[in-house]
Amino acid sequence: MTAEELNELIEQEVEANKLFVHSINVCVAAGCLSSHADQTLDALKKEVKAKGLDKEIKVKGVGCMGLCAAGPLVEIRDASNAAQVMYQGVQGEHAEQVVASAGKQSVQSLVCDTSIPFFAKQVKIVLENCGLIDPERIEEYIVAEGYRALQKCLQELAPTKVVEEVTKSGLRGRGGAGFPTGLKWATVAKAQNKQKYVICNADEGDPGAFMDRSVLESDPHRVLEGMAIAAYATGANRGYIYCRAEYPLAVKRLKNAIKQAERVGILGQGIMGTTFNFTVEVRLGAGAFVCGEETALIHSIEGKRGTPRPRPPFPAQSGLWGCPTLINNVETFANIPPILRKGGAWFASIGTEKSKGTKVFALAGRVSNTGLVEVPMGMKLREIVFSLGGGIPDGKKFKAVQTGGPSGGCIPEQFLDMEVDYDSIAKVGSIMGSGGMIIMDETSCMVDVAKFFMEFCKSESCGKCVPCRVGTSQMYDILCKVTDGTATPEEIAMLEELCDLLKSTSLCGLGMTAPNPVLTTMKYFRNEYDAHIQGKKCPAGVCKIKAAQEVLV
Amino acid sequence: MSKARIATVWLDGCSGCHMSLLDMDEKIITLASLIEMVYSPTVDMKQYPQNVDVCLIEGAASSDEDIHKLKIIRLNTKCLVALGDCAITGNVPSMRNMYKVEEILNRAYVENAVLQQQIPRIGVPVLQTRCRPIHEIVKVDVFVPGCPPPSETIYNCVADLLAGKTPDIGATTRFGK
Amino acid sequence: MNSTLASQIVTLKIDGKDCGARGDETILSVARENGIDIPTLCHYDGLTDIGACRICLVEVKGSPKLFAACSTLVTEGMEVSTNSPRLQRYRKTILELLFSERNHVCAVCVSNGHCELQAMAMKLGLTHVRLPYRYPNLKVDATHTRYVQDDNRCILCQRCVRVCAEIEGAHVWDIMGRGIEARAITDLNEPWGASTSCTSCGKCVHVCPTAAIFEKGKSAGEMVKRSFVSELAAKREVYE
Amino acid sequence: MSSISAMPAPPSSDKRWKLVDAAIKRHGRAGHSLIECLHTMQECFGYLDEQGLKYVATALNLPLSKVYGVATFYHIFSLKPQGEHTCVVCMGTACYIKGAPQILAALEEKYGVKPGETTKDNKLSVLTARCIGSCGLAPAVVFDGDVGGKMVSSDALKRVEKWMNI
Repeated sequence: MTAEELNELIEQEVEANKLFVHSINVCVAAGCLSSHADQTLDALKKEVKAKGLDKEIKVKGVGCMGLCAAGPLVEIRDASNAAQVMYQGVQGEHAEQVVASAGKQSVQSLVCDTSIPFFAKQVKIVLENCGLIDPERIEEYIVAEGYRALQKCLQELAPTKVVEEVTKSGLRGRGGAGFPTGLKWATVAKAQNKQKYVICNADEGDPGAFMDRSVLESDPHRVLEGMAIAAYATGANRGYIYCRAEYPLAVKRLKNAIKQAERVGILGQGIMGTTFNFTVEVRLGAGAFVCGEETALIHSIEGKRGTPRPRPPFPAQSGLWGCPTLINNVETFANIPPILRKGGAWFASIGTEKSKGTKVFALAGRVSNTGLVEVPMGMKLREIVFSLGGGIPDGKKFKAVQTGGPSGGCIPEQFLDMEVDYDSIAKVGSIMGSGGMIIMDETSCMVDVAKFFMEFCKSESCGKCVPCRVGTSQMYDILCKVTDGTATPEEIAMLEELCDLLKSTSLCGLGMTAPNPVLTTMKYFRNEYDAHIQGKKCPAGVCKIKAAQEVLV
Repeated sequence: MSKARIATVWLDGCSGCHMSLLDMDEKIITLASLIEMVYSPTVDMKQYPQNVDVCLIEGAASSDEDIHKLKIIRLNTKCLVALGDCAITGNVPSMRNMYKVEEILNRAYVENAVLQQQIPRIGVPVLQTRCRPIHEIVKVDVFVPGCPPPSETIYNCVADLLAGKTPDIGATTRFGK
Repeated sequence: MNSTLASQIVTLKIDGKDCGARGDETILSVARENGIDIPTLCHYDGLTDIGACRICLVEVKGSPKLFAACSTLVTEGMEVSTNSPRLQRYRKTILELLFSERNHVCAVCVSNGHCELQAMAMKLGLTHVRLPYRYPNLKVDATHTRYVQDDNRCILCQRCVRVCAEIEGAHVWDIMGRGIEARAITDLNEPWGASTSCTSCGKCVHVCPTAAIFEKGKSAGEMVKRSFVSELAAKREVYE
Repeated sequence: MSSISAMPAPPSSDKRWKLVDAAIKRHGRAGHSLIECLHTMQECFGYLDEQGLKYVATALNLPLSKVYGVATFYHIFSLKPQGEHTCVVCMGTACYIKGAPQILAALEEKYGVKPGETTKDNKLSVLTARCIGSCGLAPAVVFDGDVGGKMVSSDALKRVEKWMNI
């Protein structure tokens, strides 16, 4: 597809949309689908048809609107794409009322107030198209300025300039560790090798994280565009998206998006009339958390057991089939098109000194508004939890926020006024991770939470290196004894020793970070450990303490 | 100087460590002049005495009686030595730990028995679900691995302890020796 | 390996000693050439290194991370420390983890006295294991006419997997499952004796550091391993 | 250097092998497509049996042990058949702290099956998932592919009960 053809396509799409007076957008991302949004969508389509309004009202499925807890979400927009109203909990039976309200009085009983902080305080870059465009139609993405950044790169910017722009933006990897993206790109770009690869890590494995899922389901082309730009910048011509098989909808939409992009010549050979070639293939994960680790992921794409290998050499030097390989996660790639469109300096103006841009967080657990939010880096944790999240339901008391999944830690109340960015989260012993935030209240036992994550790590350990394989198992056993009320102070000392061992000696990040949930809970909630060990009591009432006579010896 | 009060104890093991202890030839005479054997399978003493200086323990902790004994020993002993692999690792006795106690008793006393196929229950200590190294029950001060540890190692260990030194076991023995 | 690296000469310090090396050498090989001993378990001369056992970890000045000496290439100006108290402590604890993982009963083992795990315990001064033993119930496969596989003694070093895949070329062995449930298997986890791919060459037997794989008919202490595999690997060549 | 052997014959005349066969050929019988091919086989048959693994190994020219190693490494693959219906309880963090363990306990109490087990009549398999990404609707349970959000034990039991009475 040439630039002219691209513009033509946009005009056609705009022309076609002009006919509609209103559009009714139904969220068909996984969250709302679980609340049967597909039935809502069908009912609305039927209703519009039955009322003979199908020339005036366009009913379409769109991506995630964020507030999953209130799904299915439906939004009515006018011809200028301005929002009239958002409805929550819309079922098939509401179709008639909803359709009738287009351009008229809204249905008060269904209104979802979008002036609440959950919506009002968000700054959307990654999610800018989510809830607005139909993820299954490339045309809508293109109209929403899609593939414009790629076009700009191919026509105006040399690959080195693209890397420079990304470096200038200060973007850091959104997968967890926060490695500077520009630096990674530069390393791959510099590597001397004919064959290079770009991999999108869509193996969102942290339990409690669903940002990447939402992006893939709501705006898959954005990820493809980010990858294509990366390929152009680094000199790669093949890409893989390694996606969790647990996300069938994301896989379906990705495959569909790739097909569409190939059809219009945005992927494939001679992209946009240039000599740039880039093809993308989806590879399915198969239920292994460790495959989020770069070298394990590469092994998995190669069809092997997903075990990591020692680094260096890093994938940027020697990755997939020994070739230089760029691996970024979904959200990182999703940030690329706007950065190239609006410039690195624009992106760098958002966020904090060392963490630029926005971050998408998945709010879950004991918080009123569960769902996805995108906020500028540096927003106070308290604001995220209590303002956007709406605080703790049922009058319960806040206890901790768990970030970073099994590699992260539990952040207690005293740090609520911390600004959320990579470095400040790391300072309190957790990690940013991919952006999952599980809020816990007084009904959660922190030792039990530590045990939960250790069980996770034990079962997800690949088994290759000794510290992680046996260490996680031994640590889990000790934590079981703590929650049983049978652990001794010596065993706690051993637990601490093993934490240090795993952190220092494990082969990969999984083992190195596995102690984090234990370390942070021991640091901030030592009283709960002591209560189990000395007091033989679980303060939250979660753990079943063994009676004295059951205890061996 | 008064003689050091020494005890030896035989838990779940084959008595090989005790054999090795007795196997030190003429050195046993030297040792005898330094110590008073206050409790041992080789001494007719029913109760574990108080104020024991050094106790050498052979064998793993397998039964409720073993555990009971260990606790009394610990209370009344200054320096507790785990003697041999059974005491330290569980060794051969611990090979039963992969199975349930009932399965093992059944195998030994019923399936493989020719006469009187029944599991003894009266007057015998009850087996724990697992046979364990003694340091999982009580604090151990010195570990002397080996199956059995060489006599010389045992002698040197005891001699060092009597001289108030920390025994250096390292180079003279190992697991399984 | 990489030909450009091989042509580079680098100088580095290992435990204070100045060493010269080719750029494609590992810390381990350079250390050994210079008479500095770094303990290893999963490493085997002639097989690809995987950095799995973590016994050979060393400190490199300027990095908070530890590096597996077997799989880290030397670089110019590197200052390596191989035996700090911290490393000694870690190595010992890793060894404890290994002993606690499965059922290592040295006294009745065919490799008693010739076992690398046992020797390592002695070398590192490990007199007892502070962690509780796990006592898993594991299988012994004696279906092969000449050899026996005993999971109780396996430390998952993957030497058997590597020697079979890389030197013999049969790839009879691999690892199944993961984490603490990982096991070495032959073919589709079938009895070794029924294996259609095994050539009965015995290389796996002789690279096994313990007696997880051993020759039939040997009793306690009788299994002595031969060290021909490294030589085989070194002498491999393309004929003509 | 390596020569590719002839494509082996499928283990049986079962038509589903054609789909597996197609997946193998689509990837040019490349060894790196192993995981993709195993996915196809599991979609077709519900699990991976020994014969099928042998077939895939031969077709892709891979060692048997490697195929078995891969098939058992990834937890999505199952080497034994599942029950007629599957109930997957999400055990992600959000679901865990919002009551997923109680749902599992209720299922176990009522049907006597622990996670990973199938009822004796082969009607129900209870499984757990690491996180299905429906954290906003925690706790989530997947009934034969259909995600149910904000579940409590009684809801889950009701849904399962419907299957059991057929």
